[in-house]
Amino acid sequence: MPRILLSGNSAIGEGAIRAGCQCYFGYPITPQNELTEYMATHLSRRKGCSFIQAESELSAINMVYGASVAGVRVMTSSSSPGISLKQEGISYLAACQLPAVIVNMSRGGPGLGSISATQSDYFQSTRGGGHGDYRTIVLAPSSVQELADLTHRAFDLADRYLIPVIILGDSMLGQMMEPVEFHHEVPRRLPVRDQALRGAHGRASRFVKTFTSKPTELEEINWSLFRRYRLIEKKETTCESSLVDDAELVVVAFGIAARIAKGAIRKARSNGLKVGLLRPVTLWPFPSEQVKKTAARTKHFLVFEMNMGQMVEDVKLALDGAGEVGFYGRPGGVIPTPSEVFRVVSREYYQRGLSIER
Amino acid sequence: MPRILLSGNSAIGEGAIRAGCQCYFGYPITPQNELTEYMATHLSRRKGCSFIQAESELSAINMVYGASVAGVRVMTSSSSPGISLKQEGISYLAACQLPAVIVNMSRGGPGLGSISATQSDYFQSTRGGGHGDYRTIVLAPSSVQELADLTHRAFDLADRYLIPVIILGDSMLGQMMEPVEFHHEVPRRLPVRDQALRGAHGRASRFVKTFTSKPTELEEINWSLFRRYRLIEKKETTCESSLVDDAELVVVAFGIAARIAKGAIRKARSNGLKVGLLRPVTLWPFPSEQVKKTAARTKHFLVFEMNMGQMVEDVKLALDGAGEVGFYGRPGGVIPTPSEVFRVVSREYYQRGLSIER
Amino acid sequence: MLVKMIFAGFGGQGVLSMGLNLAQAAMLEGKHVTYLPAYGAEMRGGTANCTVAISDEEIASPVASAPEFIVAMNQPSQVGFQHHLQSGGLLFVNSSLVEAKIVRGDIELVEVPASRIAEEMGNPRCANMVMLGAFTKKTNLVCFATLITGLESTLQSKKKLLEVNKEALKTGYDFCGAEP
Amino acid sequence: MLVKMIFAGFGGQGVLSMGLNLAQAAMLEGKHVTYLPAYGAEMRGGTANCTVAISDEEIASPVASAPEFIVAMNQPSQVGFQHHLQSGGLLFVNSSLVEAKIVRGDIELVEVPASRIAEEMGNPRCANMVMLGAFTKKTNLVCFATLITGLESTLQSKKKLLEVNKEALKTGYDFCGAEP
Amino acid sequence: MKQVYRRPHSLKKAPFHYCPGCGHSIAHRVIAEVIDEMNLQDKVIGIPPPGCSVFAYHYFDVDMVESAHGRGAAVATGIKRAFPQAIVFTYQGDGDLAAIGTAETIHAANRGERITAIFINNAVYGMTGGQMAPTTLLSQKTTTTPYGRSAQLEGYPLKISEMLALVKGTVYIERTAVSSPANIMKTKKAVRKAFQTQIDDLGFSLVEILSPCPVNWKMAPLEAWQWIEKEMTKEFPLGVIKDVTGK
Amino acid sequence: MKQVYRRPHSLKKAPFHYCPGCGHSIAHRVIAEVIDEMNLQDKVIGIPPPGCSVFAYHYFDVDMVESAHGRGAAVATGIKRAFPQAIVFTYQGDGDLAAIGTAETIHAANRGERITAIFINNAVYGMTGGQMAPTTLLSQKTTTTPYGRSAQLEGYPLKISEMLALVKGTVYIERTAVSSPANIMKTKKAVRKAFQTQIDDLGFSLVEILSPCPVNWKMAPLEAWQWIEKEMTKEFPLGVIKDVTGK
Amino acid sequence: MKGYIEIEEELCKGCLLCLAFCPKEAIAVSEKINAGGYTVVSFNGNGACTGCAVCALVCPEVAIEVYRA
Amino acid sequence: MKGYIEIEEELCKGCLLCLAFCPKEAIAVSEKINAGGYTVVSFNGNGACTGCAVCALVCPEVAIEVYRA
Ligand SMILES: Cc1ncc(C[n+]2csc(CCOP(=O)(O)OP(=O)(O)O)c2C)c(N)n1
Ligand SMILES: Cc1ncc(C[n+]2csc(CCOP(=O)(O)OP(=O)(O)O)c2C)c(N)n1
Ligand code: SF4
Ligand code: SF4
Ligand code: SF4
Ligand code: SF4
Ligand code: SF4
Ligand code: SF4
Ligand SMILES: [Mg+2]
Ligand SMILES: [Mg+2]
Repeated sequence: MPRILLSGNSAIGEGAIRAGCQCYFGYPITPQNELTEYMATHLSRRKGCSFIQAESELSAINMVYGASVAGVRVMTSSSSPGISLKQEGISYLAACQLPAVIVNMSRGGPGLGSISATQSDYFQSTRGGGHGDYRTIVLAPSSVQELADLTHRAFDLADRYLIPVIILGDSMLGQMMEPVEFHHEVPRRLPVRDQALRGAHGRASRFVKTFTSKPTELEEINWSLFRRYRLIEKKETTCESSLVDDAELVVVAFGIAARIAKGAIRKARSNGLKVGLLRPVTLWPFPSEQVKKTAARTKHFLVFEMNMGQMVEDVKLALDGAGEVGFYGRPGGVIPTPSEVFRVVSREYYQRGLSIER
Repeated sequence: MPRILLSGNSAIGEGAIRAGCQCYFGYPITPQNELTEYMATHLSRRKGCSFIQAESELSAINMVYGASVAGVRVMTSSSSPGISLKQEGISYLAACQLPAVIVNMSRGGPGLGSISATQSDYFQSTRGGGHGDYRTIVLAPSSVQELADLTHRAFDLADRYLIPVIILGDSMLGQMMEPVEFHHEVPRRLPVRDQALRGAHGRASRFVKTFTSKPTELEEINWSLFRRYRLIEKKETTCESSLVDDAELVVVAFGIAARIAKGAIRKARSNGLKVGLLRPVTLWPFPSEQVKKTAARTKHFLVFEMNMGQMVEDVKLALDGAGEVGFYGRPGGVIPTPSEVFRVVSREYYQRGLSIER
Repeated sequence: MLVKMIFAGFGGQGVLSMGLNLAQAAMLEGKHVTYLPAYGAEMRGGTANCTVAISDEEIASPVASAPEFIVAMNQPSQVGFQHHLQSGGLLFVNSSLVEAKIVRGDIELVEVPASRIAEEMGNPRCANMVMLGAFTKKTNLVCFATLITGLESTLQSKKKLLEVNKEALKTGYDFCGAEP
Repeated sequence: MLVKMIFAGFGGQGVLSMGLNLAQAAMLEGKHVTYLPAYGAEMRGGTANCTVAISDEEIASPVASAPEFIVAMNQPSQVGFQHHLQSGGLLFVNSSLVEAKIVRGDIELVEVPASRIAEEMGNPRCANMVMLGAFTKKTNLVCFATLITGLESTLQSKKKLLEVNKEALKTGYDFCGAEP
Repeated sequence: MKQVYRRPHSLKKAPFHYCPGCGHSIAHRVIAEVIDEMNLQDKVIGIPPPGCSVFAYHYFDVDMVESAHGRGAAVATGIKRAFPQAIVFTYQGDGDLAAIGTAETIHAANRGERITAIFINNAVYGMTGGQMAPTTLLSQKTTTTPYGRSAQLEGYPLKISEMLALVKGTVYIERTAVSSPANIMKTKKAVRKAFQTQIDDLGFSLVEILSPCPVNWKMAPLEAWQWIEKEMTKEFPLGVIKDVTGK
Repeated sequence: MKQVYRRPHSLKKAPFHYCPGCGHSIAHRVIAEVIDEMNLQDKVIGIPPPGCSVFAYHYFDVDMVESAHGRGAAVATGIKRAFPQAIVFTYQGDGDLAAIGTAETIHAANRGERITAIFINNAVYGMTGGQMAPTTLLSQKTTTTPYGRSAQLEGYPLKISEMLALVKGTVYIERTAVSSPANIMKTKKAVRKAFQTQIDDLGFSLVEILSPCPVNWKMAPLEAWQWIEKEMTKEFPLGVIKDVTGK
Repeated sequence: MKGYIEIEEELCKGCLLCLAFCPKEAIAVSEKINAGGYTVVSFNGNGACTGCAVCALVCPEVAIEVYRA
Repeated sequence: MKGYIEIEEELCKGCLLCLAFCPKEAIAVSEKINAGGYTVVSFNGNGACTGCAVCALVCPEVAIEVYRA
């Protein structure tokens, strides 16, 4: 397949269809409307597939729940306020161990906020904005190509671990166009998950539920979820690192912020500052090991986020005192430039008295 | 006023009315129905007051938003799944700097879960289950008397800092009855907040909103919120400590778990184990200073929660490597006994080789 | 001293009000007390129970995993709760409905034909108060007078019911007293 | 080398497709490229703009705070964006609609009467392509031939439109070439 | 002698947890009988949201899935769209369908989703202890209307079935009751017809069943049946509300 | 010469951000005129949820509060219950009121909340770029119904005003249009009557205004007016839908 | 005897609906309390039963099986 | 001259509704493009205007003030 110029939102749509996504249920909200529209155009009339513009995000996430129960690959998407409305539903999906892909092209908050790009939904995504002890896998792409690739991976992960997977993008990633290549063809036969409910035909009837009047039963559900979570942590944690080997200062950033940080680091390097980058690709499971391992080389970390400081907690938890963690953040949808981040990086670099390469 | 035997749910109701709560909007959900019913009985026909059983939790939180805009003291209550549905609304309240009291008598999750007591909504409460960078004050009572007292404090805090305040209880606190005393009379004149919208009569018209097309405007909102949050952290952080001065092992627990821990510690002390308790009363702001200060005396901490481990992150963040933090948790609504916790405490105590008083 | 007890029976037998009345009396006597109703699957009917804890100091957990006393107003409760009882604990059974089957040697049985006594008094719905009277006599956790004071404040407006209940309490109290 | 540029104008002037066509050509030439449309207050009408970045290596941010080139198809864009331009940058203005008012000495002005040329061609809606042609000639960021190839693939099914656009591109390209 | 009545196959042999005289039990049995008679046991997927009937999966011997409160119609939509061969029904209380689930119900109906809603109208929130439902009658006392439902403050009994009849995607809507042998038989006929509507791919079908909640109404079971016939049917008249299956 | 038309006081002197020919602008002006004429500027609290009119507080010179999407009726309820002296109106789009806000709207109406809903039916989601609304006509193309709205898949245009008329708490409901001088005048009369209903403490009032969205309909403004008169009014007939103010 | 019924006592909750609707008064309250604490009903087998199955139709607990000649 | 109107050009968005509905053809498209990029309309002042205010009634932008003798 040749490279085509595609917006992030469309790339997710195309990626999903090629991953065998059979149902999409969504509700309009900027800045992810192009994704919904992509599905309306390309999925709604496809055989065996279904597209619904639901009457609300709540309804959409519960349609997702239904389709997942019936065993098909299903996706929904929204942006920050709409994702808040889905929290109950996500908690149910997690509890019932139902795979689903949930896209959050996040925007400025809190409240109605703004439609510009922020990373302010990190806590909500990684700590479970819904009630109860549960986790969702959270993938944080930083380019349109990666959006396409991670969308495919999201469906695979969801099915493998029976877990909802969140793709955490932002309005800039959704809007911007970049060349993208797809590595999969649309599957001929759409996958149907085992354990799907499709009528008891030829087997005993069964049911999917969480409610119980026995706390010990629910406790066992919780434990079994966490055993799976441990497995995911072990197998699926993903982190990109660049120029870390000789770095004296390591910037930790995800998503679009990581791109900007890369630009800043390029500048820093050309100025002789030994700066590297850790970019968590999975926000949950968080690459704590990698962060910790890096601390064996240098104690100096700078977390850069487009929010008031959220992932920085995970970095600190990973380091557990083994590093000195600085933070730079801009919330509300302000997009810092690589030069701005470079200034922060070099200021930190000098203040910490790190060595400069001539 | 004489002491009366009251359930936790009723104590909140009575406490709220005595704090001048003028509007209550709620939706039934076990285990907090007695609170809604208390308000139906005691608020619905009170002059100048209003009680509505809303058609959903979503509607209820948005009625709260309306009443708060109009300047009165207002409360809603629910339990875990219902609180998930309120997340968008809470984010709006936080964004618009509107005071409100939100009670979560939490239950087992995720999903529909169980109706027994857990503490699994810690993350949701303290990290903002809704979208965007915001915080809510979170109060964690551990007795019926404290529920009554903290309900009053919740309204005061909400008004003082223009912030939603969450009272995080659980189904046991809600159901159980204990003797309780009220220290305030129902106010004669109900308070009306400045800046309320009540029609422009005699002043310029004004509006309450968050939406903006200028990221810098939203960034300034975020910064100003966080300036206020810093103030709250400084002024309102509350933590109960007991037997910490000579403790070699410090248990950190909140709410109902802290009570159980106290029983365990009593037993431990009588066995010569020097164990103390830190009980955060405000979960946000978290008493990081107190925890850190304690680490000057002993490095040994054990966090006990009725969940899979949530507050333990705040303890670790507070210590930043300065302590060794163990964790014991039981999720799903299982209520550990003081003896069970004592066994865990003493096991940790021995394993860490701490000294025993003879 | 911390003492815990469970009152259990069918939905309609008034086991919750037994616990509540006792808890209130304990409060009036200045004790620390917690009362915890059991919450079933959000459904009426079936069985009901509540736990009361009375102590001179702060009460850690209102739950009783090994209570000192259990009152079983019906058969399933006797079966279901018996093994929770602490060694040396007392098991009160409503012997009119419960065929006492003690499967442990380390507990003591107190049989009170509460339903029959209540019926004989012409107030079959008062079996709970009969049992509470007997329980109070036997356990001596609160004074009988305080129990009556508590009842009087709760049932202030319902004079008739108050009298009936008082009488039932007294009868139960005396029943146990009459025993050797 | 990383080069960034902003195309700005009124909603209906086709500034987004200018950027898009350029980005596509850059992609076809194997360059790294990002295209970022500006998102107003979720509302149509008014002004529009987009940012294109072209580079030989990975592009950090698709945002241009100090672009090398700005194309202003209308007056407000010229006023609004001019001060963002990098020192030594080029400001293209649609001189049929824009009264060029340069307030900085460190930038260069390129005036293209795109709207007039398009009208003269009988296709007033093609002013954007005229401008893009001129822009391509002047900046030499992509080959003219690639631009045409890109256009051909995008407008495959709309032969008529394709021809019109090609012609406009060419006219704009030649217009700039004709200058000394 | 031959057996003329026995437990339907589609009903597991588990004792109901419902209160004595509860209408849910009868509605369950009726549905199970229809499933048996229409030979649908292998095709049906049932959806009981929270409500007294949250444990319905312990009773029905068909595939079932718990839904979040009020979202039955959305979950049913998801299932049916993903697997149109299934016969999908929701089993929802009046709090569930007519309060928190209002939007989901109306819009699934408006889309003409090929699903069947069994709507148990017992004029209260049973599971949570007898609070007001949208269908609570005026002056009726509940735990949240301790002084009786007042039109001024709490509004009016909501006739959601009549509202749904206005929506074009609905094909068959009937209101029946579990309040007499005759009405139980009519209920069964209605449920049968509703499933048939779905099998025939015609659109959305709904059977509203007035159902006793003796415990929260504080009535004996028989008295509760009489209250339905005397009081509830005044506000909620029985009969076919909409039937365009013939069209 | 005397001035016979000038900008109403209740409308700030700010240029609208709406597209050329948008019906929101006219609806704003009409409401402002009514507020002026009824002397309500000091008493009114307006609630514009997200939608093209989210910035309505920049235009109306009265107290206003943004609400979350769909929750206008709930927010209005909260305000009115807290401060009954206020005259409270919501200003909601068809996506807002008839999709995500269905439940809030119906239940506020059913409680007979003393509030007024101004309901702008433009058959699309304007703000988010022209997606299908519940009121989108059959066959109408939108960005989420690129092949035209199909009854089979997307259901039918939803007549929520007619549904609301069934609810007892509603007192006055009228459908008007911004599509001709005469209809604009009728709209003004309707808005006036709706506010009067609230002042008289009678219950819930709603004015549905068919309103052009030339940009998303891809029509010239005048053409959009004609489309309302020819096409939209076929599905959504103009006139009083319910009026029991006289009772 | 035209018909008879079998009542599964452990399922019965003593709601008395069968008793109220039996046209032949063939069902009566018994002395027995089952494990659930409910006073159950019993078939009095006086030969009046016609096997009409009305009792089964109204029984919420599916506690009745009906047989007819 | 029975009436006249004043059009605030910077508010006008050139929607042409006034022009379409003026019974006296007293409004015309002008040459002018305002700051918003809209081709505005103008009052032609030919004395035909009656001050009927229909133009103001239909103008979405509240751009028109009307005067009558
Ligand atoms: C989001 C959420 N809110 C509230 C509840 C609590 N809840 C469970 S069932 C129910 C309503 C029960 O009433 P109804 O739907 O009428 O069913 P019934 O029990 O009367 O049959 C409620 C409010 C819940 N489980 N989830
Ligand atoms: C929870 C949530 N979901 C979605 C949105 C995005 N959104 C903003 S306005 C709108 C609908 C606009 O349509 P309508 O209500 O018809 O108003 P119009 O713009 O057509 O006047 C949507 C979906 C949002 N702001 N919040
Ligand atoms: S509470 Fe009412 S609806 Fe629920 S099981 Fe009991 S009788 Fe039935
Ligand atoms: S998009 Fe439509 S509704 Fe929104 S401002 Fe433009 S014309 Fe008006
Ligand atoms: S079958 Fe008919 S006659 Fe026989 S017991 Fe039942 S109801 Fe009575
Ligand atoms: S109807 Fe059924 S449950 Fe009720 S009394 Fe008769 S046998 Fe028992
Ligand atoms: S006032 Fe009447 S006649 Fe004069 S310009 Fe306006 S519409 Fe035309
Ligand atoms: S109606 Fe108003 S905006 Fe439209 S053309 Fe006339 S003056 Fe301009
Ligand atoms: Mg109900
Ligand atoms: Mg609209």
